Amino acid sequence: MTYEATVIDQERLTADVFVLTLDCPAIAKEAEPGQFVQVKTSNLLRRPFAVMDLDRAKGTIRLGIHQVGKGTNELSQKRPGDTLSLLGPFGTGFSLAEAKRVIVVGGGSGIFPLLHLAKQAKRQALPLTSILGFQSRERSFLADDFKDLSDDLILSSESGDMGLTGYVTQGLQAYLEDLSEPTSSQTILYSCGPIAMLEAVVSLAKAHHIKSYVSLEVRMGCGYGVCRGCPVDVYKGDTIERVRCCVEGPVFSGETVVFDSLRGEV
Amino acid sequence: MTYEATVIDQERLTADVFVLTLDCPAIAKEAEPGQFVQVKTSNLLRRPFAVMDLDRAKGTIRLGIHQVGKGTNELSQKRPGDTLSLLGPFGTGFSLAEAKRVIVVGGGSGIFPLLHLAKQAKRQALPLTSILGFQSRERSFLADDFKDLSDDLILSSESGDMGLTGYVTQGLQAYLEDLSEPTSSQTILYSCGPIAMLEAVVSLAKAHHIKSYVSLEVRMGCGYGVCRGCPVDVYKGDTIERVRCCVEGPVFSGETVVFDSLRGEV
Amino acid sequence: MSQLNVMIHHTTFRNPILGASGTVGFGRELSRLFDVSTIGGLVSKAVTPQPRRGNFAPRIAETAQGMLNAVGLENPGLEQFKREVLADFSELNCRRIVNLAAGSIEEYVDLARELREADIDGLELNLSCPNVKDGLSFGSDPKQIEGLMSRVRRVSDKPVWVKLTPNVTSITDCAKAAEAGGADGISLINTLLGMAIDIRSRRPILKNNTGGLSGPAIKPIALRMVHEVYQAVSIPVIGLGGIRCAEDVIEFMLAGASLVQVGTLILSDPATFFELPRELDKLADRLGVTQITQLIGQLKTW
Amino acid sequence: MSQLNVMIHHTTFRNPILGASGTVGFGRELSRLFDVSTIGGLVSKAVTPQPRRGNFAPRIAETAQGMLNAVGLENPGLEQFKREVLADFSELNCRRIVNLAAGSIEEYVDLARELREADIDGLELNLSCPNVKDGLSFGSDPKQIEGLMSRVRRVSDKPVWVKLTPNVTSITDCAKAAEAGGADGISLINTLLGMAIDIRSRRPILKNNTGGLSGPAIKPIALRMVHEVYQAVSIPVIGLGGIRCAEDVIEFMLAGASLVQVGTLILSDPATFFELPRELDKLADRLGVTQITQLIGQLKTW
Ligand SMILES: Cc1cc2nc3c(=O)[nH]c(=O)nc-3n(C[C@H](O)[C@H](O)[C@H](O)COP(=O)(O)OP(=O)(O)OC[C@H]3O[C@@H](n4cnc5c(N)ncnc54)[C@H](O)[C@@H]3O)c2cc1C
Ligand SMILES: Cc1cc2nc3c(=O)[nH]c(=O)nc-3n(C[C@H](O)[C@H](O)[C@H](O)COP(=O)(O)OP(=O)(O)OC[C@H]3O[C@@H](n4cnc5c(N)ncnc54)[C@H](O)[C@@H]3O)c2cc1C
Ligand SMILES: Cc1cc2nc3c(=O)[nH]c(=O)nc-3n(C[C@H](O)[C@H](O)[C@H](O)COP(=O)(O)O)c2cc1C
Ligand SMILES: Cc1cc2nc3c(=O)[nH]c(=O)nc-3n(C[C@H](O)[C@H](O)[C@H](O)COP(=O)(O)O)c2cc1C
Ligand code: FES
Ligand code: FES
Repeated sequence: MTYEATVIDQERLTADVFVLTLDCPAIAKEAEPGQFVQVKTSNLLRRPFAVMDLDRAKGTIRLGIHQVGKGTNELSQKRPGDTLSLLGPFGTGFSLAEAKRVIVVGGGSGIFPLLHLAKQAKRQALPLTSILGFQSRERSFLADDFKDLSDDLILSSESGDMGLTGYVTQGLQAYLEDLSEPTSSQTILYSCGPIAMLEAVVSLAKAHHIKSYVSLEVRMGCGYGVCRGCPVDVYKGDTIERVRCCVEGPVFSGETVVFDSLRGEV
Repeated sequence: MTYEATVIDQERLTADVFVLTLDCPAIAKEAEPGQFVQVKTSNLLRRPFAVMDLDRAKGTIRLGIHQVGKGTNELSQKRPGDTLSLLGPFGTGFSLAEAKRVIVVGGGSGIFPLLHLAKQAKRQALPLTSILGFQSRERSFLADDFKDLSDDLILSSESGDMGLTGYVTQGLQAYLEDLSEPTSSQTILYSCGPIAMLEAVVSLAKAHHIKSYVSLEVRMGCGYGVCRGCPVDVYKGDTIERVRCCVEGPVFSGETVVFDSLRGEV
Repeated sequence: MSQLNVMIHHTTFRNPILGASGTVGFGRELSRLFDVSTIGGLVSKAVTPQPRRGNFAPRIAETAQGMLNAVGLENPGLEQFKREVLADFSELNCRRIVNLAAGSIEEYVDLARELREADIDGLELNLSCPNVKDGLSFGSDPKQIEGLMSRVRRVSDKPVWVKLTPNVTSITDCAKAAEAGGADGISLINTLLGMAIDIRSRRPILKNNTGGLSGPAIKPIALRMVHEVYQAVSIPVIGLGGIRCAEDVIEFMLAGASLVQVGTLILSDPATFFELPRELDKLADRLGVTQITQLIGQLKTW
Repeated sequence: MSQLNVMIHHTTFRNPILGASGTVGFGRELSRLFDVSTIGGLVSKAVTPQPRRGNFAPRIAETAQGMLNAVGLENPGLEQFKREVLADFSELNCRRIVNLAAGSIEEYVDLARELREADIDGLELNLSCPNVKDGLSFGSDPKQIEGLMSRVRRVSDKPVWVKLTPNVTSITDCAKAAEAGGADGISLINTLLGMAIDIRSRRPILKNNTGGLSGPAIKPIALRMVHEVYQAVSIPVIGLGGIRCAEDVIEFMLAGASLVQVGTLILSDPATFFELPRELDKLADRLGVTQITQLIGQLKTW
């Protein structure tokens, strides 16, 4: 589970988003969509990142990284030939087992894990709708990749200079309202993004009787289950159970997540 | 006093000694032999290094660095084009004002500040004897530079594979025993190295009635006089005065240093 | 090859390196990924009388060479622990210590009594949790520590270590009280109470507002306390706080620790933790130490 | 441009950033190299009744994002301070606080009395030095703190800040005692007692064996204590411990600090210290804070 990965490529997507391609056959072999790796920086705790993409044949994985602080800034300095220590892959990812049609809904850096999932859906020939939200055209990324994979692509931007104006949830709402009854029962929605967005997405999905899965970003100590630093409250029937985001998650059935318990997480 | 210096060159002298050439005109202009700079690493406190050499015209300085721990290991990774934050130059260095003849005695990394001094002595056309001690030939450095500058060069090695066998003090003792009375009164000895070596050097110099100056390496907080982290006890007449290594030193008149107060420093 | 084994209160540890409470769970995840027979032992997550859900997220905040945690003693509670966890924990091929936390002396005594027959190598009483009853921390009142320990002593023959909080004026008073009460060892230190703030939301990062500081940042404090306590008591000291490498282990042993525990390191670098005994062996060799126990308390103060 | 000035006990500080005792000497070196009119003030090195030579070298040891110091209060003593240092110190173009340390209540009172007429902006009583007389630290006994402060109060009209040691079980008890004694402000925190060990020599690195831990490592502890004390007293809190940037300053102010002090940073990066007020201004602007005092104590706990 501990690997020394070599940086193969560093590609900048926007002013504060970049992609690292890493040589790491062991993780490339195993990682499922929605699983994540723990990356070492000069800070004390590792940083969790979803495996955004992988190439089993080449033995490479790609991480999409949003620069938000010390650790991600340091990672943005990595260049081909540098090495990185990784733990993983960890967590319970997305499952396409029950899906006949797929909607992915992503906001900001929540878009990264969805690429891996979208590719999987494509491989399984599942009809795919991608609904992605950005701040503006300038800050958008991966839209072309999703375009190639999706039957339907709905973009939105808060600034209004790309696609629909407003939050990603508006795109979703419009889409869901157009959806016919029989379709919705075969459709599963997968989402990742800020907690507030996920809460809205889940409630829209519920309103339209669509099953949803969300990937949560909770601050983590270990990432592999020993510290209980990453609690997520989920409904199990009538009771609430507290489970670990890093092992039982990060992907949870949307309806079961007690979002109120997560105020304070981003 | 705060400068951003660019690394011009990194030259390895032995397995654990290297030289950094830095572009830093302001320090190159000012630094006297024996003065030091405070170099920033990723550690909390800066690391003090003597200015080993400088080129006023080019605006460059050279630091000779012995790799002994976290900070010096980090500095060994610096390459041309990298920048380093420096404070300095600090301290009271060596003075050649009263010297008619010069002996420099250096052990290990204590040799670095003496190069700057030897060059100054050469410029002032002062007769120069250099007595340098190393662990072995393989671990020796700068011997050729001193050869070019010195009228007399006495090398020693603990392993015995270069020059005299044993400590640098044995070379010094042999040299002093050969010295004629009139010469010794015009001669000033300058030394830098481990505390134990300096103590022995000073006592030899005293025994031969030669004035000595020693440069001390005491653990420092600031390097410029505000924290009182670097005490050195010196005799002032009959009393002992406690002064700062970083401001009143690092160079002190050998006879005045109370070496007993420094047990625990390297 | 140095001799790494350490014997205290008739228990032999194959080496002095244990995993600290709260950072190894109940051993399940680690024993699946690593060979626990390379380390000296594991100290379980705290077990409390009743199940505890702990605090809400966020429970973790990073600081300069440290981290704050406010897990809030999440654990299944004694009954479920005995029913579903203890058997696996007992089977771990290393020394197994169960960490206990409670809100009153009676509860600690109950916990210890209930584990009297368990197949484990000892108990560690975590005295850092705030006593809700009278607003005082158990861990900061020597009288309570002695009373508590002597009551526990009466119900259990297992080795009992008392784990002290560093948030006190005099750690030696607390340690002496534990010894007077019959403790077999003193574990220190637990975390220092701290806070981290997000200037944009103007809120503490932790939902619990405050949390416990661990990691390299606290090592100098831990070393000082181990040194002080080693001189004040004659029972073994188990040292921890910020250990990341074999040098750190030796520093703690010189200061007086018979055993050490490793906490925060396990979160970021579990493999390094499991390699520590080997690194310790190599370093001891380089230092010419043939028996690791020769280091205990050998610090020469000025 | 935000308003950075802060007024407490009728003294206006042009901004809330001061240099901490022990890391600015008596202002001489810094005022030669930098323009002290950019900062809020400087707190002098501790002045004691008699001259003190302090401890032997080594006095400094580095730790993970921290440092230990055992300077041992080296200073010229009150008489020489008044004769040779005070005039220059008084001329500094920023607020000037004199830090005082002594071994008994009487000595503190004498120091304060002797500086009654001095042209300075206040006194800071450093209560962290061990009281050799009865083995207790002044700083850890609320009764002594109150007694000491009320005696000092009677002899001096100058603003008096009491600087507390964090090495105590209850920082709020100490702060409340200082307030009850008539203090005008509470400075916290001083350093945490720690130790660093050289495994080769098997000796403490510091000749004094132990030393005071400062720097970023201790910031979480300092923030927690400032927050606790802010809620417990109604006099201003002066916060310090590990501050390195404008964000840190704002964290301390949100936790309850009216002013902050910067210590260890000045040793490594004096220029950064003198730029802090400007950085604070910029950050306050970005956060939409027009008056820096609007931040004081505005932490919203969960
Ligand atoms: C399962 C999972 C998958 C993730 N996948 C991605 C991804 O693919 N791409 C991406 O850009 N980001 C992802 N994130 C978020 C990413 O981990 C944080 O942005 C990153 O840790 C910030 O580190 P920093 O040092 O730059 O920020 P700082 O703010 O300096 O970090 C301080 C501390 O807070 C933690 N932290 C800060 N933000 C977050 C966050 N949003 N979630 C969890 N911890 C946080 C850090 O890990 C660190 O411990 C993921 C998070 C989780 C939990
Ligand atoms: C005035 C002066 C001039 C010096 N000039 C040179 C020089 O030209 N070339 C050279 O190689 N070395 C020189 N040194 C010694 C050099 O500063 C140390 O070797 C260096 O600080 C070690 O840093 P580190 O992080 O690698 O070691 P670590 O052991 O990891 O350092 C830990 C701490 O101890 C301090 N420390 C360790 N060794 C020394 C030492 N010998 N003296 C002072 N502080 C120490 C460090 O600065 C740091 O704060 C000089 C020291 C002084 C005081
Ligand atoms: C996430 C986390 C949870 C912890 N939980 C417990 C606990 O349940 N019981 C306990 O006695 N100590 C607990 N601790 C404290 C550690 O056992 C240890 O005393 C402390 O972290 C210092 O060691 P370190 O710096 O090596 O981490 C916990 C520490 C962490 C980081
Ligand atoms: C070298 C040094 C000397 C100090 N001397 C004193 C002192 O004389 N009086 C005092 O009250 N505090 C003294 N302190 C403590 C600081 O004023 C401050 O409380 C502490 O260092 C925490 O702040 P920091 O983390 O910003 O350094 C000293 C600190 C250092 C590093
Ligand atoms: S992060 Fe440690 S249990 Fe999930
Ligand atoms: S190192 Fe600070 S006074 Fe000399």
